[in-house]
Amino acid sequence: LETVPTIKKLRAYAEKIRAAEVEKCLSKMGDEVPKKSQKAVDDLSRGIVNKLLHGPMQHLRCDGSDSRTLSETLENMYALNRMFNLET
Amino acid sequence: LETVPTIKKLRAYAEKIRAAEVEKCLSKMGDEVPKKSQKAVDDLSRGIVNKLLHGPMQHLRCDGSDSRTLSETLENMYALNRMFNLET
Amino acid sequence: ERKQDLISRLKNGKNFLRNQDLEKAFLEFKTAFELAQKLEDPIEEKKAARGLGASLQRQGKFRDAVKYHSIVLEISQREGEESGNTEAYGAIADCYTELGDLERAAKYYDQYIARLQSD
Amino acid sequence: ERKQDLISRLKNGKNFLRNQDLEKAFLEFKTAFELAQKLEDPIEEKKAARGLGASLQRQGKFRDAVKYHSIVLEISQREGEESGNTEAYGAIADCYTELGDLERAAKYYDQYIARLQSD
Repeated sequence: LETVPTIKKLRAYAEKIRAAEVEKCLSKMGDEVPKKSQKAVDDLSRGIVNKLLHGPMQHLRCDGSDSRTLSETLENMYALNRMFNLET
Repeated sequence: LETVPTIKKLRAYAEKIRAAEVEKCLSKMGDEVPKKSQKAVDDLSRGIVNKLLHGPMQHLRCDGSDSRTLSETLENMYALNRMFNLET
Repeated sequence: ERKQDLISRLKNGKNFLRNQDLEKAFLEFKTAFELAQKLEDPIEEKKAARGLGASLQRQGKFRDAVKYHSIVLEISQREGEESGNTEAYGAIADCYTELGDLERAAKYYDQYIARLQSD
Repeated sequence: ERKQDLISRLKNGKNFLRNQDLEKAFLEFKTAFELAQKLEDPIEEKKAARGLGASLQRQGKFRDAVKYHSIVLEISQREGEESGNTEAYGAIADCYTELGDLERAAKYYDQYIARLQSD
């Protein structure tokens, strides 16, 4: 459970990047972007972020049933906090 | 220098996700996607991936001049190898 | 017509949200939510519910936010269509984390994580 | 006309690359590269050089791949326009990693990493 706040912060970190890049993209595409394209762009951005976060997020959860130990999970958390500067 | 292969593998991991999602997005957008929109989508995908990878990549490099120690850099590498399953 | 009104309410809501004008955002999404219900448009109904959840969450009203994010999950179940669920699970978990209920947050994050690889 | 031919060569090259048809990809990019030079179109010239580098790299011809990826950097310097540089630094570093020259790879990765946050 110690890793729960890190999950939240990592999600927020990625969402900020995603939202900013989507906005930039849509403004480059012009005024009249078809709804279908807007949805495709939104799906693209979520697809990349979610698939990239999947591994780290999974390794922040330690349900006791698998081989992932608590200490390894905590080490993952410390590394993610460092690498994404999540403590501040 | 031990971390160099991990940088390469992490780049390849992210590029695979990026390329697949871009292809999906462009096919959803239909046959006649303007070049400007294609470029915007490509920039979007690279923007998200690059900005998300920036932290981890930076923390895989240890140039001795900053406070990042070698052992911390190696711990980051082990965590990334685990979380993105980069050893296989 | 009403569908057009619905679309523009959602768009306004998003813009207010972006500009941190949270109460105005809430009102736009609320109107959009009611319109979507009348029009029986579950996809837009979910977008409105998500917007309502996000508006409340950013105001620190986490319990109320959970209610609206949960409506997204209910609509998905009712309609047999899962769009927006990954984000809803994540947002509910974020709210429980803020409320200090890490146990419940973890359960919702597990649902969120289980869906990260799907489309 | 020639600009149209250039565009379609680049597109064909990309498709061949995607289907792992690496020699055909190389030939398309080679033609595109020469066309771009004639047309004095540095943006497309860089795309062709990048494609040539990628085709060679996937064939395991890492030294030749480095040459073409480096051309991207040279064109950028000549034109004072940096598009494609981040990717070129990364790709050159990947090649040196494959060649076992980790020292040189690290230097190029540092250039790559320094550019990850820019647009």
